[in-house]
Amino acid sequence: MKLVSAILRPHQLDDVREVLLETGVSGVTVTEVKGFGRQKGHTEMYRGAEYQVDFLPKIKLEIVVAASELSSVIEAITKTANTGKVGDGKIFVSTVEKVIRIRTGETDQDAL
Amino acid sequence: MKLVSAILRPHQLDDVREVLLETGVSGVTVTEVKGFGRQKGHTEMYRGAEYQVDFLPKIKLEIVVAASELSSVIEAITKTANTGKVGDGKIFVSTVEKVIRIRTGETDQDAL
Amino acid sequence: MKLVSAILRPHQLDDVREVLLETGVSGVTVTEVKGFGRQKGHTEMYRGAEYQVDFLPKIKLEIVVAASELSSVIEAITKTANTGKVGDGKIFVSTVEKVIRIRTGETDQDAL
Amino acid sequence: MKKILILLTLMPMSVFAEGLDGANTSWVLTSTALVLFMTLPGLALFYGGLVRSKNILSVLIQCFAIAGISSILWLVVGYSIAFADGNVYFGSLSKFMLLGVLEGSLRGDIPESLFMLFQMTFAIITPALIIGGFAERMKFSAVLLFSTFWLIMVYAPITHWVWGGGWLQEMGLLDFAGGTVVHITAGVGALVAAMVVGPRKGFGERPMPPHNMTMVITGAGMLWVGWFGFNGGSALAANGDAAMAMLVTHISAATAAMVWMFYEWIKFGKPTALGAVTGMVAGLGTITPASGFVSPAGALVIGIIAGLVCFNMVIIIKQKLKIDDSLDVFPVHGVGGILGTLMTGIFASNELGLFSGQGLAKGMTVASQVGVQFIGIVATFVYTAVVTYVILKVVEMIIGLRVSSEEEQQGLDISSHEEIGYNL
Amino acid sequence: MKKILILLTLMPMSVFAEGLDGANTSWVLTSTALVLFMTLPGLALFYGGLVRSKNILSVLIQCFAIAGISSILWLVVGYSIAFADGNVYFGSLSKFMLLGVLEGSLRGDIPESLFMLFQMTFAIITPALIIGGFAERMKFSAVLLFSTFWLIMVYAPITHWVWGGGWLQEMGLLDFAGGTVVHITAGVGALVAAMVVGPRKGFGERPMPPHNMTMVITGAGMLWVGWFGFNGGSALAANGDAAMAMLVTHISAATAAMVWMFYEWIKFGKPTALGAVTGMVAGLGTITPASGFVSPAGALVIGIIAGLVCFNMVIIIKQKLKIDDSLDVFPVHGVGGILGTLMTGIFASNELGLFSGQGLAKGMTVASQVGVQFIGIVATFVYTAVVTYVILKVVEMIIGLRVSSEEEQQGLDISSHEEIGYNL
Amino acid sequence: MKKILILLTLMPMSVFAEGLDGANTSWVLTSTALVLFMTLPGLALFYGGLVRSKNILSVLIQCFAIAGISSILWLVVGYSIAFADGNVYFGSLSKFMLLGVLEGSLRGDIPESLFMLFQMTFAIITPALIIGGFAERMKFSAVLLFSTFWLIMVYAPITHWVWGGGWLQEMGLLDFAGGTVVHITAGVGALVAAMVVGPRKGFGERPMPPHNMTMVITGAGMLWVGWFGFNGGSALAANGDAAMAMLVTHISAATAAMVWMFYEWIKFGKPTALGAVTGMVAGLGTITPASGFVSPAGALVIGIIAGLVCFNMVIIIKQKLKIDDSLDVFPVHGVGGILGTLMTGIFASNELGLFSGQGLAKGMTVASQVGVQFIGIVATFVYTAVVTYVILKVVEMIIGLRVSSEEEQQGLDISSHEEIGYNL
Ligand SMILES: Nc1ncnc2c1ncn2[C@@H]1O[C@H](COP(=O)(O)OP(=O)(O)O)[C@@H](O)[C@H]1O
Ligand SMILES: Nc1ncnc2c1ncn2[C@@H]1O[C@H](COP(=O)(O)OP(=O)(O)O)[C@@H](O)[C@H]1O
Ligand SMILES: Nc1ncnc2c1ncn2[C@@H]1O[C@H](COP(=O)(O)OP(=O)(O)O)[C@@H](O)[C@H]1O
Repeated sequence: MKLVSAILRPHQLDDVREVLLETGVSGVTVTEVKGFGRQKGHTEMYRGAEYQVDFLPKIKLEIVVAASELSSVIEAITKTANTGKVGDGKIFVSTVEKVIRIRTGETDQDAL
Repeated sequence: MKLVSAILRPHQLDDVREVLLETGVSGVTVTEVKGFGRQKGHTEMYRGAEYQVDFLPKIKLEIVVAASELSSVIEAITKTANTGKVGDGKIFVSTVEKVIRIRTGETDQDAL
Repeated sequence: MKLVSAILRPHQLDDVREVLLETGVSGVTVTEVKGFGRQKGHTEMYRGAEYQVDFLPKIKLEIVVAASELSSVIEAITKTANTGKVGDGKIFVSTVEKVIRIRTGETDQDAL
Repeated sequence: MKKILILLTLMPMSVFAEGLDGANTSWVLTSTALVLFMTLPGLALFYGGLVRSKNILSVLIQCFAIAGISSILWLVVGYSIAFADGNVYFGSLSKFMLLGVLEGSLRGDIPESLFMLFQMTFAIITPALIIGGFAERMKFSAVLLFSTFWLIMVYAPITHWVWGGGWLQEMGLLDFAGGTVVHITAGVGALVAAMVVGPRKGFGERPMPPHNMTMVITGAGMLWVGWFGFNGGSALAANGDAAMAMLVTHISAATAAMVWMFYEWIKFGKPTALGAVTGMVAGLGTITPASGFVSPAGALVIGIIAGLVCFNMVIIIKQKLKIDDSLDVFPVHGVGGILGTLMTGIFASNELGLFSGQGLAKGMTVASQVGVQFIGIVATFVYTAVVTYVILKVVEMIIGLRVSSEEEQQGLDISSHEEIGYNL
Repeated sequence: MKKILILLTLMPMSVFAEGLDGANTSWVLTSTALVLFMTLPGLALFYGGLVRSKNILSVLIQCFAIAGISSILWLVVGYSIAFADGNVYFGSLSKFMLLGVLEGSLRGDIPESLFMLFQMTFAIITPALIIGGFAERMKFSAVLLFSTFWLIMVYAPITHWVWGGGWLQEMGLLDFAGGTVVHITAGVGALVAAMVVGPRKGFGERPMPPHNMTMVITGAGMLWVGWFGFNGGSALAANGDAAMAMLVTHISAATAAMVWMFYEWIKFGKPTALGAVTGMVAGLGTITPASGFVSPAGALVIGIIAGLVCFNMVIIIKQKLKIDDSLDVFPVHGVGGILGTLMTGIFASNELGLFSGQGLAKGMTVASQVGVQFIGIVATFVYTAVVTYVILKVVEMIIGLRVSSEEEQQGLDISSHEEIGYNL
Repeated sequence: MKKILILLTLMPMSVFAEGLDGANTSWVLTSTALVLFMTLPGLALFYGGLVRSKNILSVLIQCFAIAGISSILWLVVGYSIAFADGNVYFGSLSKFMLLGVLEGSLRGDIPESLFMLFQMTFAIITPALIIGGFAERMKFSAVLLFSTFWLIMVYAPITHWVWGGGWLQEMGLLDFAGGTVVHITAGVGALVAAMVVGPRKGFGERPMPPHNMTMVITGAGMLWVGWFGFNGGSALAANGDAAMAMLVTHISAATAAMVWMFYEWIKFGKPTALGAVTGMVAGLGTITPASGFVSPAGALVIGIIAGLVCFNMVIIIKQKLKIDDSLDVFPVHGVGGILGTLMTGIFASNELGLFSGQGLAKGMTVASQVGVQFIGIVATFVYTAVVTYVILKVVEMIIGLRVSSEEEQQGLDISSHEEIGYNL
């Protein structure tokens, strides 16, 4: 099984979630993160003291899927979250060796 | 070494932490996340505008352990966090290649 | 490619970010986490009810880099974040199989 | 009898001190502080909590900036337009910069500087109420320009009509503390602004829940308290008139809050805090024109009607008509003001038994009074709508009304003010 | 001398205006706003900050809903039960719906409508205080039903006993602003409710720290300020009596806050903000019955004792007796009210040198006065405890008291109100 | 004419009631509540929002503890030093513990207990203002000890000089509500403290943005409202003097807020909410000494100058001189107080046409008045600076001034108070 970690713009959460649902994904875990990359941040100013904020609010989606579904999930995300502007984010894929559903003790594919 | 990522109900943090301590785990990193899965969310209503909130508050525990301790850690979590109701969460296991303790520079098993 | 996950003290974020930039890292994702380990927590007291808070505020940096840059990144973090006191944190390294830049569809090295 | 009592109350002071009544002055000084408190921080918090986190400071700075600008305008020309002698449509510029108003000048038995300041706090809150209509998307410069024109061209003249010796006052319109002057003008202004500026990006598609309900409720509590100064202070005296105005204000607020909450409970299954406080504001807005004229029993009825009608209007405007009057200014304030102004014509009558009020305007019957009230409503509504529309179009031509789509996405706090609300 | 001064102060108005005193009216109008401010948003924030994030709105809506319902009840029957003529235990229904109370009606030298409204703000805060006892677990419907019964069956009658011409007043009980009427009744009500409803899930096992200490402290500041109206306004006049009441109120609050803070510092090693403000509330509650009767030096002693005793009572109730009076209503308000009522019997005496007060009730010695105070305390305590218990049992039978265990786990905001506090 | 009016106003009461004026008493009672409200929760929130999240409670507890301690000190000796008869530099201890001040005692035509309490609220806010200078790093015990000494050795004597019959008052210094007494002393105290205590760890290297701007703005709104009591109440009467003082206060606040906001907009490209409210506070501080003496048009000019000058001073002190006066107390309050005291000497003159005020001190010309104002400023500045410095050095010797570097890193909330602000 694969873990798909996608760093996205916060306001795209709802759209991406919907597309993922359609793709057959049954679960997603979301974390609020701050990202730093090519996209430039903004300045803030407090009583004349101006400073640069480089970290931008992003969300991280973590989705564990069967290897067979990997490409469709990646495609779904890529398509939906692409605005063509710097800062759209990345997808990282890695291997998950084992999955357990706590409630039932089911493992791996059954646990997804 | 293995990374155990467990998505759990927030209020079970304290109980699980205690059990893990007993199992010999020396460190845990916790993230507040929002989860979407089989467990249904709730509705909110503001001035007559009702809407569905699908993401539920969850916590993610990350624990890096020696491969040999993997099964006891999984067992400890599964036992403690199991309420039998939908939404108890999942455990994901993957491989960690290297661990470094920043303070001492120790690596791998010694760094845990 | 490798995923470097570093658990650090929150106030070291800015310093570490700068050093990473110098090392040539082009992006970082940061999560606020709470950590439990050897470093002891603090007590809080509300109307005479004292209790122990074991989880300390930490930050998690996630950096995906080419395998070739792994050691320089690790070194950069270790050097900067080391205060010699318990609680400096850990670095965990694992393998990332695939990286995709959502904006362009570029993959792997090109996507970093 | 009442008349005589009042006369007698005023007597000793007028005999000894050429008219200044210390007690009345004391109460109006206090009321002025209370009405300022309604806007800052009251309304600012009430509104601020309702928007999304990324726009919170834009609401707060708009409230402050409107307070600042309206105060200066009021000093320079506003008060003069509203309250200096003139014709029945417009005051004059004879009190430009408060010329001739000295420390010793009186208006009735309180200092004129105080009367002017008390009225200034009304001139602050009225345009501030409007920002609820276009929140989260309007350019800051446009907000300021719009508010400037609006204060001078809408608020000040209508104040003159109703309280400054104008044609509606002459006709016998009963508006104790601003059902027409404040609430209808603000509600209609917000409605027109919402329509001209257009809905927020994603309106109707995506939920936009309040970012901080505790802030909303804190602001609501402050509004309730401050409203004692708004309505009670409008008696311009510390007497039974003020006391009764405060009592009926309180009763209407409490009743409308409970009606809204129970209505919601029945209709949607759950009573909400936001519902209770929204009902409260509706009850307060609705009783405002009536507050010096009706009895507690009348206030109870007014509160019930305020809760029922405004509740439904919120849903009609936003969900049926799909107008993004973002913080529901029209259905709560505008509709409340209309209802209250109408019902004043009924419950002011002293021939309703338990529901009797303090009496209609001189020579009026309930029918004729309601007629006058109706004219007042229509005139205020139409004039406000037309002039607000024209002002918005002019401002649009000069500097544009909306921020860009990216700025709206990013949030006004960062894009327009380079600040963020929270670093918790 | 003092008597004559007061008489003289009242004279000019009574000569000219058949009794209405504008200055006193002005101050009581203001005080009314201040006391409402204590509950909304003061107490709401003070309590709201202390609960967990998932229950914040439940506390806020309970405060608002109690304000709404109590106001209506007070208008319909409460005021009449408390203040209309009747026997020594109960008023009558002769002022049902404020019948016969017109704009010109006076009570003393202020409008009766104002007196009634001022008292209404007391009738709001007292049941609102009780919610601290059962916070985070009680059904909303049960809260409303309980508060309704409680206001009519506990609060209104006891008010009659102490201030409405009842038996305790006749006996000479000194309770200036509500040590018995407000604080003992609320404290005992909360204690009984906490015991009947039972502890929160996890109480004693898991920490339940305040979710927003800044909110707690904001509310505390508002309580301090509002209390000037509570105690100062209870003079029903703008004179030395009001001024002295405010001064001693302030001294007691400041002293108890500091005593609590230093005590904590010595005993637990750190001074806390929560400790300081809790001490402040204890000091305010304790001085309340005494405020019109004691001197600043007396207030200093009262403040010290309030800080020391209430501090220990909090620990005894919660940690020793394991009663989940969640927000410590009994140890702070109940115990404060008891202490203050007792000490009034001492420090009101004008024979204590520097510590002398304004004098005991007519014909009393310290011993006899303390005796009367003691009877007042016991009567209030026992009556409140018994009737509160009965009401709770009745409510339990009708609709049940607690939410389900899952709802409690999920938090009342979502489960009972479908709202959440923060979307930061 | 004005004089006669005032005299006549006072007459009826003095004839009938041996001096107590109920109306004036009512207004000063109210003002007292308003000024306490400025500190708690006003200033506490204004300051608290500006610091980082980890130090929020340290600011709030410091405000509360200073309120507590100052109140007790004021009762015990402070009031006596400031207002009891003595020489021109120092009162006496004859009113130790308010000895001899009874419920019936008057000061002018209001109760002396009220005058003392009103002044107490000033004695609370002044040391509380100073904490902005050393926020986020000073030991709590040192804060308390410093504030104690400072109140007795700086605040009380200077109050005596200016308002208690001291040498500056005799010289004809015009300071209506505390430009020297409150704002210069607080500003200079904070500046010296910031320099002696040293900058926060990381000052100048790392940004330290406000952790909660909504809290800052809420506090600012409360300050504005409360300031009506501060300046309006300083008339000690409910008359045209109070009304005009409130009006000019409002105008200056509004103007300075807008000037600051537009200045920032022009200079840095964006108008900020923090800028607007900081300008507002500068405008309030600056008008304070002038408030009873100037006209609305004068207030407009004062507001403009306050905005322009204080804006630049903030940048000079922090960015040029690198002094970590953390919350900008000196550039806002200190500089505002200096400016206002000077300009009072000009705009009080009644020979400036539209800009005329109520008149200079007896026998003064603008030149001589400005001279006196200047002496007042210099004396206050130098005395405060020297004594503050000495006190800090003494406190440093006894218990040290700063927390350890680790404690500062961890935040004062946990390290000094074992509490945290938020558990959202
Ligand atoms: N090497 C990396 N490791 C981890 N996260 C990264 C990395 N590079 C970028 N990111 C994350 O992806 C986000 C978007 O990257 P950015 O370079 O701004 O734009 P783009 O994805 O369009 O190239 C960043 O804000 C950061 O959170
Ligand atoms: N495929 C998945 N990938 C990542 N996280 C998941 C996945 N499925 C579920 N989760 C996480 O686990 C939580 C619990 O899952 P859910 O389906 O609701 O219940 P259960 O674990 O009892 O089957 C979700 O809220 C989500 O955070
Ligand atoms: N086995 C582990 N798995 C995951 N996270 C860990 C583990 N051990 C420690 N951590 C994280 O590293 C942080 C620092 O660890 P700690 O033991 O306190 O100090 P040190 O790194 O100096 O040994 C912890 O707060 C926790 O977040």
